[in-house]
Order: sequence, then structure tokens, then C-alpha cells
Amino acid sequence: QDVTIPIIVKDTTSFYWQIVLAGARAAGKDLGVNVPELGAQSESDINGQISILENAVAGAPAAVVISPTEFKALGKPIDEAAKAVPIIGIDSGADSKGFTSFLTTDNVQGGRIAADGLAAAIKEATGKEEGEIAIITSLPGVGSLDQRHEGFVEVIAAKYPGLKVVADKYADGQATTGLNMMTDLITANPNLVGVFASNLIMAQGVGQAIAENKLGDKIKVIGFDSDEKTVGFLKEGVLAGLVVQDPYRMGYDGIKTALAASKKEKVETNVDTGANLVTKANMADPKIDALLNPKVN
Amino acid sequence: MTGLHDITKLHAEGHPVAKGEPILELRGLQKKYGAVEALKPANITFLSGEVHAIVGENGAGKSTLIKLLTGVIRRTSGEVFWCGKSVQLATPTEAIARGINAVHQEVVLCRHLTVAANMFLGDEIQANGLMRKRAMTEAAQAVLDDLGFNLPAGALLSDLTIGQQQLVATARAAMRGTQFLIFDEPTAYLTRQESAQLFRLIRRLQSEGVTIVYISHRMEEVFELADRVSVLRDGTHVGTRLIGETNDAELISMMINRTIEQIYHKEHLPIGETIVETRGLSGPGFDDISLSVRAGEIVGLYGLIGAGRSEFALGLYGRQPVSGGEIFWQGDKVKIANERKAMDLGIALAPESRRDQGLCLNLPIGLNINLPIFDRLTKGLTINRRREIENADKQISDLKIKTPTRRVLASAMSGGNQQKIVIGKWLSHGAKLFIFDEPTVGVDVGTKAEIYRLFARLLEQGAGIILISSYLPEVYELSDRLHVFRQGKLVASHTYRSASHEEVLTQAIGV
Amino acid sequence: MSVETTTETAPVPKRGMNILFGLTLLGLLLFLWLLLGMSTTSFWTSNNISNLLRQGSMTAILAVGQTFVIITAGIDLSVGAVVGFASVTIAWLLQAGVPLWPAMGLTLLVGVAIGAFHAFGIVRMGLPAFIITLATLTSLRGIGLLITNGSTISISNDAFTDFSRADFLGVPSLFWMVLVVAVPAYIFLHLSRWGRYLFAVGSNSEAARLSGVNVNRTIYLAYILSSTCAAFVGLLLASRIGIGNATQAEGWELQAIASSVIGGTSLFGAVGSVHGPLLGAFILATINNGANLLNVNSFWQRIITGALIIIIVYFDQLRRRASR
Amino acid sequence: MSVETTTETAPVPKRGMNILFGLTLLGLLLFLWLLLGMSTTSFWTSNNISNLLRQGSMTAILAVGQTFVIITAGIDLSVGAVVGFASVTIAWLLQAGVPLWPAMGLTLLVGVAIGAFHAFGIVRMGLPAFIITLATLTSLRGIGLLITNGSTISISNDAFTDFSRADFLGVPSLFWMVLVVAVPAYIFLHLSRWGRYLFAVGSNSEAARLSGVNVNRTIYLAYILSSTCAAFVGLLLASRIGIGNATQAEGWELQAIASSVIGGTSLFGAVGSVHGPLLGAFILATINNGANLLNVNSFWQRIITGALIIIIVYFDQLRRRASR
Ligand SMILES: Nc1ncnc2c1ncn2[C@@H]1O[C@H](COP(=O)(O)OP(=O)(O)OP(=O)(O)O)[C@@H](O)[C@H]1O
Ligand SMILES: Nc1ncnc2c1ncn2[C@@H]1O[C@H](COP(=O)(O)OP(=O)(O)OP(=O)(O)O)[C@@H](O)[C@H]1O
Ligand SMILES: [Mg+2]
Ligand SMILES: [Mg+2]
Repeated sequence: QDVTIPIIVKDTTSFYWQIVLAGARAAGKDLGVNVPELGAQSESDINGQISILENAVAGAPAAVVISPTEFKALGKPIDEAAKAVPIIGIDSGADSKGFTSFLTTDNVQGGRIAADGLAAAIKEATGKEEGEIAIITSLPGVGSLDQRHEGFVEVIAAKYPGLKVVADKYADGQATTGLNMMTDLITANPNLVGVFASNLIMAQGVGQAIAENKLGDKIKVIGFDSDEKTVGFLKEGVLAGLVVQDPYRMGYDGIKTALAASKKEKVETNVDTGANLVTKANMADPKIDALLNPKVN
Repeated sequence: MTGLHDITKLHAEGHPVAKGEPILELRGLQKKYGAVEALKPANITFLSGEVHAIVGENGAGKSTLIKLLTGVIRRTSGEVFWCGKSVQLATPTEAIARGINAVHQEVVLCRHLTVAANMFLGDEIQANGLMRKRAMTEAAQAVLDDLGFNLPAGALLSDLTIGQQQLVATARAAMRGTQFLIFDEPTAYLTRQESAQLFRLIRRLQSEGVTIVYISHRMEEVFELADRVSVLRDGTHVGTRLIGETNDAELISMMINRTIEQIYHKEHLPIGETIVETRGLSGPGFDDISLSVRAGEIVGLYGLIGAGRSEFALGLYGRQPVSGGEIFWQGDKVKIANERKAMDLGIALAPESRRDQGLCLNLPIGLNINLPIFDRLTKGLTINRRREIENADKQISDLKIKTPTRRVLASAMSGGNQQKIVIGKWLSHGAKLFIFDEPTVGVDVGTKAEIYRLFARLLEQGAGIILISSYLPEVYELSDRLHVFRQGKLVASHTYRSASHEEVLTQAIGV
Repeated sequence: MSVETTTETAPVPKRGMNILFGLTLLGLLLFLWLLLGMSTTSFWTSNNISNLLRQGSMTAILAVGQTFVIITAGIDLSVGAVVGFASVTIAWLLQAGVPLWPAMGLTLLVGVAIGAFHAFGIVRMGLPAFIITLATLTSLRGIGLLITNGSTISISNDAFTDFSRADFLGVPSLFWMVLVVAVPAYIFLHLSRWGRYLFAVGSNSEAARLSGVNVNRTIYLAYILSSTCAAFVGLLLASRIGIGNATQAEGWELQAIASSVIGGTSLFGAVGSVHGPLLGAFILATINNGANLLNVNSFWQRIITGALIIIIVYFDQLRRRASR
Repeated sequence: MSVETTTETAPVPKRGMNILFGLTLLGLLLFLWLLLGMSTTSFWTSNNISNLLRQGSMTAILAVGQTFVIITAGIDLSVGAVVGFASVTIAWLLQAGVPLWPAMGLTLLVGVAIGAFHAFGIVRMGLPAFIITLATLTSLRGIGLLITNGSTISISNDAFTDFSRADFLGVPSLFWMVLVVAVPAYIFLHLSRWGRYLFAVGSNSEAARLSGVNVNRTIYLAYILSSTCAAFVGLLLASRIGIGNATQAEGWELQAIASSVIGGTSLFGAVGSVHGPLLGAFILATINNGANLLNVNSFWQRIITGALIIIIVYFDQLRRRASR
């Protein structure tokens, strides 16, 4: 295994990125490539990711796969890095022309899907696309979360005038904070009919609040990404839906593309790996099931 | 411009007052701490060039007065006239600028800095905005040498013993207090030798025109040094006397409103069994010490500062590991590995530094007094509150600790009262062997007498006492046997009054 | 300018001064509650009060444990990490099929072990408390992430997860847990000799030692209590959010320390109580709860929290100075 | 021998003890570098050394500022938040069309103001340093988020953003900035009377006051320096990441304090240097850099970081004890 292709994710402590890494690992094994799994420890740690990128490039790899944590900030470092090695972007973009190839889910699109999903769920429960809704974002200042927020708000404003965002909250990345915020929202807004919890940890916390108060029928929650816990919530009807991306494929194809690029083969410049709305109704589909139960390890 | 120049400059700025004229006048000076009136409105005049002693019981308000004059605390009311002009003296800086400086009762220096840095603190020698450390060390060393204090200016203050720290504070004040210099019990931690040096220093300063205020509980010092003496009692100024027109007895009766017939209360009790015996005990700071203590006797340890007496006591008490020798407790060979072991055997130690070793200053008096015996006050899971309170109150009244309640923090006590707490801690412990290391530092005459009587009571109960003191009259008058330490070795032993003061002194110095 | 002012500390005997102090922080808390009751309709609903009690509970317990350590003039930065780690431990044990009670017991034991390790580092290795607990903070998160592989472990034991939602006598079980910790803690700190020893060690460890206090043992005690409280909170957290996740409770150490300090504990040691940190924790919880009810923008919420902390501690400071 | 002498306790002054200590931490750092040089091929490449220097730089500067505060027996928890806030400030000012130099000057002034506010809280309001800086930490993040509306502000000034990438004499400009801070800091702390006053205040503020040292002014100085260093780091960070974002530099306060403590600063005050925190910061940076080069799993990386902190400080402790 002489070929080394590091993969740099945004936050190694999140399950979503672990799936990406699992995909990359599998690709590494299949293709005989050495795949160091790197990443900052928080999506908001931009400086940390720049340092990691610098270190990775210093190791003279064949190529680097990276998921830039911030669009603008990673631009120049990637430009710089691209002078030395081919760079493959996954998940999110960066302000750089240095990418050899891009495999992304569009987070804005994910937000749009969530908005449609929420409206549909509310309509199913109340018969109309009307009522008060809330947004709970895990952390401020995180690019992908901002994009989801953007997509969500955009569609709500354009397509569902009956849905009013009465609370737009930012937590501190802790499930407990999400939980506390949600219980307080329930108290303060008795007419709440829907919530968008835009990442896994918030979906867990918000789901817990809904479960505690047994409000699954009244308040519809759309989460983002999935794990055992949230899938359980989905089954129980606590969560109305999850927007699920294909992180495994992103990781796998990222390494594959990078290897190809390092061999100067021609690669596709833009690949959309897609985002899907999972509900109780479609969760048994084999395709969806594969997304919900990625082969981690 | 150097620091020393600064000082001379300040000197020049002062308004010279002819010798014998009032330099500092207090008119109705008063200090209240909440409801406590530490100093009742006082009118005292200090004359230029005199040595003015202030005496009074513990808590009489002496230190409070000093703190008012040096800008450490602010007066509640009253006026102060400096060279005839009304002044605020609101901050230490102001006092320093007028040439007023003090050696406070508790050494207030920075432990983490060197001797030289402490001496020049706030008044560093500088060149081009940078400190001249070498110059300061040299200048400090010069001052120390000039005063005859054998101290290295480059040493860290925390490496010095309390006595040595006191000397540093003295040197520092002498360097700065160019007009008016106050000593608050400067000899408390000093031996005869250092005291003698200090007296020489005071006389020298006096001859240079500096006005000196001298606070002490030792009458002989007052009579040796002072021109006039003022007495405080319970915060009230009860009078000022010319030294030639008064005597011990009068001062004491002014101080405590009664007379003491005898300070050194010594009863010769029948000596009992040996309680503890050390054979060739060695450790850090002491070497090959063999001595014994029997029931009913006081064994005195005398020596100069740093002679190793405290280290020996700490070694015996298990605080510091001993490197050689044996300890026999009531005839049995024992190993005292830690303080708890010593306490369980029946040893009590009242350590020399009340601030560093003796007291939890920011905790209440009651807690401090009961600290060694909480295990005995415990019933089941919790402390027996009633007994806890009883014991604390008993010690407070027995020792006449001057406090309204046991809840007051130890830090709010006057120096002497703090010392009483340190002793009170051990009285209810009921030990067989009491080690008192400098027990009467800063304690007034009346209380001293009481403490000595207390020793007698302990002896009557069959205990033995090791009395470590740098105050020769005390060890000399009280000890049934007196051991002299020099440089960590036991160099001489005497029975009660079998040698003269001079002999003991000579042995301690080792001429 | 007159010189009538005396600002220095002049403690006149203060009967029940400590209790009074507690009361006045309580006064502040009640004042906040009154204010919120007037400005929102939902504050004084039983539902919201339950929420509030639940929200403050975990920090309160952490703060009590932390207070023991701070009284000895130490600090325990690891409590947040211990909470996260304990949640992983219990989830992992339950997943592995260990029955509930032994699993909880083991988790608490892990807390004991961590505390003992801290004390060992401080007492035997001579490390500053800040360093050793910072190191465990870092390492524990790593170990927890390793165990969960960066993800979460779901807890399927319903008896366990239902607990945090349950009420007893109309009061949330989580708040009962605060009492379960606080009452023995009060007895320990204020009525037993061990509590006195904590204060003595924090005030002057040399004096304590010479008075026969086993200083090392006292330090062990303090850190073990703190870590065990944290592990206990980890159990509660796991029960509440139904998952084990090593990155949870990030920053809770600062919350706990802040609660403790707001409650009158001095970071220089030897000053502290059990009721103070409890009030501190519920004051912080009230600020957050109130901001949520008033639908204050999340960013403003941070600003207000900071400002309120300053104001509360300042008033408390004033009152204490005045009562001297 | 004359009567004047009391020769017994004449402790020898420990000349250069402090320098020795610095040297030995340096030894540890070099040892780590040697080790990494042997176990990876890429460590000693100029590229990697540049990276390493860049990565340690910001923490190093923060740690120096923090050290001033810690020497006075205080603490500054806000530095991370100040970094984030400064990055927002400069980005905002540049966006508003303020020219580069005035914008940078204003940002530094913001740092000065924050530090002055801390000192005000401590000196005038009598608040514990922990509380006032924790409160600013919370509030500043909120204000920054409010300004950016929770998002980021891009910086389009290329001169500014290129700076952090530039080299001068083959050494990264960021590392030069460390020298720009450290050299005056050294002169200030070790050679000027102000530095000495910091130590005096931390050692015994009462003694310092009695000596005529203006204690309040000294405290103002310490906190202003710390916040200004943080604002300076905020500029560097903004230059490096090309955006202003209020949530950046989260947890850097702990990194800075840890660097300082690893570098021999005592949290009880009056012990510390300028070179110590620098070495501490670069030791931490080396651990991270090395772990990345060795492709250590990021979870293991945390575990190892924690363990190494313990080991390094322990050895340092041992050495210092031995050298007594
Ligand atoms: N900070 C304080 N707060 C409250 N009371 C105080 C404080 N400092 C001193 N006092 C009280 O003021 C009184 C006078 O104390 P002061 O220290 O002046 O006595 P002193 O004459 O120096 O006694 P000693 O000989 O024991 O040193 C005492 O009753 C003491 O308890
Ligand atoms: N840990 C130690 N290792 C070696 N020497 C020490 C140690 N501690 C103290 N010493 C030295 O032991 C000697 C004895 O000091 P000690 O304080 O016991 O004297 P002392 O007779 O009680 O005088 P003092 O009146 O100053 O208390 C001093 O020279 C001191 O510097
Ligand atoms: Mg006094
Ligand atoms: Mg002694």
C-alpha cells in the first residue's frame, strides 16, 4: 500500500462523518489505498481543519479528499494544496478552483426537501399546510447547517405561506440543550405544529422532548441524518421524517475518484450524491434501508 | 535615578521639624470595624527625634493605630497633623512619600520575590525604563550588611525563616522610613542577638533624626529604648509617660487595670516517668539530638534563629521524615511516620508560625480551635454541635481570646489573640507531651502569665512540655532543663537556673 | 474629601450569616421567577416549572460535587467529560446485556475511579488540579468516542429512560435526584467532620496537617465525590436523552463552576456551601428557560446570560459587603 | 566569630534556576521532535516545520497574554471569545470599507476595551476574575453572532489574507508574530518594573499595596494585555481563515491556560515566565502535528494528548523538585 490518500472530514466526532469515513475505509481496502482518516473535532473549527489539511499535504500523498468546513475560509488553503496534489471535494464546496472533482450533496437542497417534508407531514396531520413552526439549529456559524437553514426558509417562504416560523433557535451542539429548548418551545408556543431539527444531535434532543411530552401526533418534526436512535423515533412516530444523505457513497466514491485523479485519469467534475426524505412509509425500501443502515466498520 | 535617590529626594521634601517639636499629632483618631471600635478617639503626639513606645494588651489597638498611620486602613474619624499640617494618610503611597514607614507585626512581603526585590518593591532602580537588577541586589546587600543582618539579598524570601523575613522587613523600612519609622513587635521572632542588632539600628536612626515608634510586649525593651511610652487599653489611650517617670508595675497596671505580682509562674512539681526520649535523632536541619522529657517537667530549647529547634520538633511530630536515630515513647521504641501517629501517641504541637502553620486564617475561630479533635466530637455521622460549641467557647473564655463569638474569622483577630487560638487548639486535646514552639510570640504580659500558669496546669495533669523559645528570659525562667541548640546540634544542657544568661547565650552563639 | 469611609473587611459576628446569604440568593431567584411570571403567561404553569426543575437538576448536582473540590482550593475541569463518558458507559453496559442495577453501579464506580485518579495525580504526582483534570477531560472524551466509534449508543431499556420523565408527588424525578444528592451533601459538608476538613485543607493545608487532618485523604474524598456526582449526572443524562454519547455535556464544567461561584463559593478555597451552588444552577437554568419562553433570539440570549451573571454576582457582592 | 552573625540559614540564591527550567522544557520539546523525526519521514521537511510553527503560533500568543493574568493570580476565560469577536470586528470593518490599518488598530482597541472592562469588574465591582471573564465569554460570542447574524463575514482584502500564508526569511509570518509579541513581553515581564509588580500582586497584593505599588493599575495592565493579545490573535486568525466568525476559537482559552501551566505558570499566581508558555504551546502543537503525521486515529489523538500532558508536567515537576 504505497498510495496514500487522506480523507479530511469536518468533524470526526459525529456519526454522519463516521459513515463517510467508513465508506472511505472500504474503498481503501477495495482499491489497495492507504486512507488516513483525518478531521477536526468540531464543524466550527475552521482553523483546525486548515492545519490538518496543511499537515496532510506535508505528508506528500497521492491525492487528498476533503470536505471543506467553510466555503470561504478553505478556499485559499485548498488552492495552495492543489498546487501539490489533486484535491477531491466531498459534501460541501469551497471558494477554490483547485478541485479536481466534486461529490456533493447540496445542503441547500436538503433544507428544501426538509421543508417539503414538514409541510406534507403537517398536512397529513391537520389537513392543511398551516400553523406555527420552529427551527432548531445545533450550532451557529456552521456552513452546512446555515445552508440547510437557507434552503428550508426559502421554500417555506415561497411555497407555504400558511407556515409561520415563530422560533428560530440556535443551540450549543448539545442534545440536552436541544431537548431543553424544545420543551420550552412547547410551553411557550402551544400551537406549534412543526419543527425542523437540522442535524442528528438536535433531532435526538428534539425527538426526546416530543417523546417525553407524547406530542408526536401534534408536532411534526423533520430531522437531518440518521442513526439508530432517530430511526427508532421515526418508527415510533415521534419524528415525522429524516432527510438522509448518502455519506457512505460520498466517502467511497471520494477515494475512488481521488485514486483515479492521482493516476491522471479523467474524472467527472461534479457528482451529486443526493438527499432523500425518509418517512415511516418509505423506510422499508431497500435503497432507503441501505442509507439508514450503513455498513460502518 | 536610583531608588535610593528617590528616597533621599523624599527626605528633602519633608518639612523638617526641630528635634523635640511635634512631628505627628493625632486628634480624635478613631477606627471602627463595623460595630467593633478597635481604636477609640485618641490624642497622641509624637515628637521629632524621639523613640516613642506603645504598649497594651492583645487587641488593645496598637496595630490598628499603626495601620492608620501608614495608610493601610482608613480612619473612621479624627484628624492627623504631619509637621503641623492636616494630612489624609489614605494610601500607603502617601505615607511612604512623607517618609513614614512601618515594620508590621505580620511580615507583609512577597514570598515569591527575592530579598532585594522585596526591599525595592515599588521603588525599583531603573535605567532607560528597565530595572537594574544587579544594582538593586548590590544596593540591598549593602544595606543588609550595613545593618549587620547576615542575609543574602539574592535569596528568595520563601527560603528564609520568619525571623529572617522580619529582618528583611526591618531593613526595608529603615531604607525608606526616612522621617518616621514604626516597629510593631519587631523582636517577636528575634533572638537576643538580632534584637541587639535591631536596637543598635534604632539608636542609629534616632541619632540621624528619625522619629521611632516602638511597639512591644517586652517591658525591658521599652525601658531600654524608649524616651516616652503611651499605653492603650481596649482601644483607649490611657496615658503617656516619660520613661524616667514610670516603671514596670505602673505600665502594667495601666495596661490591664490590675497588677501582676509574678510573670514567670514556676512551680516545681515532682518529676515523673519519662514520656519521650530521643536518641541521636537526625533529620533535615538537626543532627544527633538526644534528649528526654519527663512527666511534670518543662524542657526548654534555646538557640539562635535557624538553630534547628523547630525542625527537631517537626521531626519528632512526624511532619518531616527523620533520617536517623530512635524515639522512645514511654519506654517503647516507636516510629512516628505522620502527624496523626504523633497525635494518637499523645503529642501536641503548637507550631511557630501561626500564619503558615497554625491557623486556617479565613475560617472561624471555633473551627480552628476544634480542628484537632473533630474525630472526638463526632457522634455517628455528624459532629456533636453542642460539644463543638462548648469546647470552642471554653477555650475562648479560658484564654481570654478577645472576640465576641467563635464565628469570627481568625484573620480578624489581633496578632496575640491569634497566637492564643493556636495554643487553645491543643488544650482540649489532652496530650501527654506538648511541644510549644514560640508560644508567646506577640502575647501581652498578662496573657503570658496566664499561659505560663496554664503550663503548670498541664504539668500537674502529668504532661510534659517541650518549650521552644527565642526569648531567653522565658525559657530560662520556666525550664526544668534547658538545652541549647546551635547549627542543628544540641551543644549544652542545663538544669533549672544552673547557668547564667550570658553562659547560655555564649553557647548558643558558639564563640 | 472626608475620610469617613471604611471599606475594609470588618467581620462583625454574623449569626447565621451563611444562611442569610443563601436566602438572599434565593431572593434573587424568586425575583427572577416573579418577573418571568409577570411577563409570560406560561412561566407559572406546572408543566413549565417541571421543565425548569428538570433543566437545572443536572448542573445543580455537578455544581455540588464541584463545590467540594473548589472548597479544597482545587478545580475539577473533567466533570463534563465524565458525564459524557458515564452516559457512554451505561449505554454500553446495557447494550452488552448487563442488568440495569449492576450497570448503574459500575458506572458510578467508574466515576469513583476517575476521581481517585485525579487525587492520585495531585497528591502523589504533584500535578496542579487544573492540569490533571484537563488531561482527563481530553482523554475521557477520546476513550468515549473510541468506544462508540464517534457515534451514539441507543439505550433500549425503557425502565431506565422512563425514569427521567417520571414524576413523584408531582415533582420531576430528576429534581428528586437533586435532593438525593444535596441532603447527604449538606450533612457531609456542614455537619460532619469531613466537611470541616475540606474547609481546613482549602484554607491552610499545612495547618490542617499539623492538626492531624489527613490532607491526602481529604483531597481524595473531594475529587472522588466530584467525579461520582458527575457519573451520576451521566446516568441521568443517559436516561433523559436515551443515548450514550461521549461528546455530550461539553462545557458543563464551566456551567458547574459558574453555578458554584454564583452560589458564593470562592475559587481560592475554604468558602462554600451546598445550597449556594444549587441556587446558582437554578438561576442559570431560569435565565435560559425565561429566554426561551420570551422567545429571545438565541444570540441575545447569550448576551443577556453574560450580563445577568455579572449583575447577580455583583449584587451578591454588594450585599455581602454591606452585611459586614 | 563576632556576635553579629547568624550564619546558619543563609540560603544560596538560585541563580538562573528559571532559565534552566525553560531549557529543560525545551529539552522535552526537542526530544519530541527527535522522536517524530525518527518515526516519520515527513516531520523534518521544511514544509512541515512551517506548518508546525504556524499551528502553534496563535496559542502561543494567547498563552503569553494569559500568563500575565495568571501571574497576578487571576484567570482570563474570555480569550477564545475575544479571538472570535476580533475576527468578526476586523471582517466587519473591512466590509464597511474601513482601510486595513485603521481597521486593525480599531480591532486591537476593542481588545483593550474588553480587558479594561474585565479589570473594572474585578477592581471596582469586586467580581471574581473567573466570573467576569466567563460572562464576557458568553456575551461576546452573542454579540459577534448578532453582528454576523450567526453566519460569517468574508474578508476580500487579499493583502490581509495573504499575510498569514507568507514567509519571511523562510519562516512563516505567523511565527514572526510570536516573536513580535514575545520579545516585548519578555522585556516587560522580566526586565521592567511593571513585570515585577505583576509578580508582587500575584504573590501578596497587600504587600504590594503597602509598598506603594498601584495594585489596581497593575490588574488593569494584566487584563488589557491579555485581551489585546487575544484581539491580535483574532487578527491573525481572520487572516488565516479569511472570514470573520464569532464561534471560532472555541475552547482556546483552555488551550492557552494549559500551555501556560505546562510552561510552568502557577495558577496560584506569582510564578511564570514568557518562554514557558511559548514552549507549552509548541509542545501541544507538536503533539497534534505528530499525531496527524503518524496517522493516529483522532480519538486516540485525544487520549494521547491527555496522557502526554500528564507525563510532561509530571516530569517537569520531578525535575523541579530534584533541582531544589
Ligand atoms: N480586619 C479586622 N476586622 C475586624 N476587627 C479587627 C480587624 N483587625 C483588627 N480587629 C480588631 O481590632 C482590635 C484591635 O486589634 P489590633 O490588631 O490593633 O490589636 P493589637 O493591640 O495590635 O494587639 P496584639 O498585641 O495582639 O497585636 C481587636 O479587637 C481586633 O479583633
Ligand atoms: N527541608 C529542609 N532541608 C534541609 N534543611 C532545612 C530544611 N528545612 C529547614 N532547614 C534548615 O534547618 C535549619 C534549622 O531551622 P529551624 O527553623 O528548625 O531553626 P529554629 O532553631 O527553630 O529557628 P527559628 O527560630 O528560626 O525557628 C535552618 O538552617 C533551615 O534552613
Ligand atoms: Mg498587633
Ligand atoms: Mg523555630
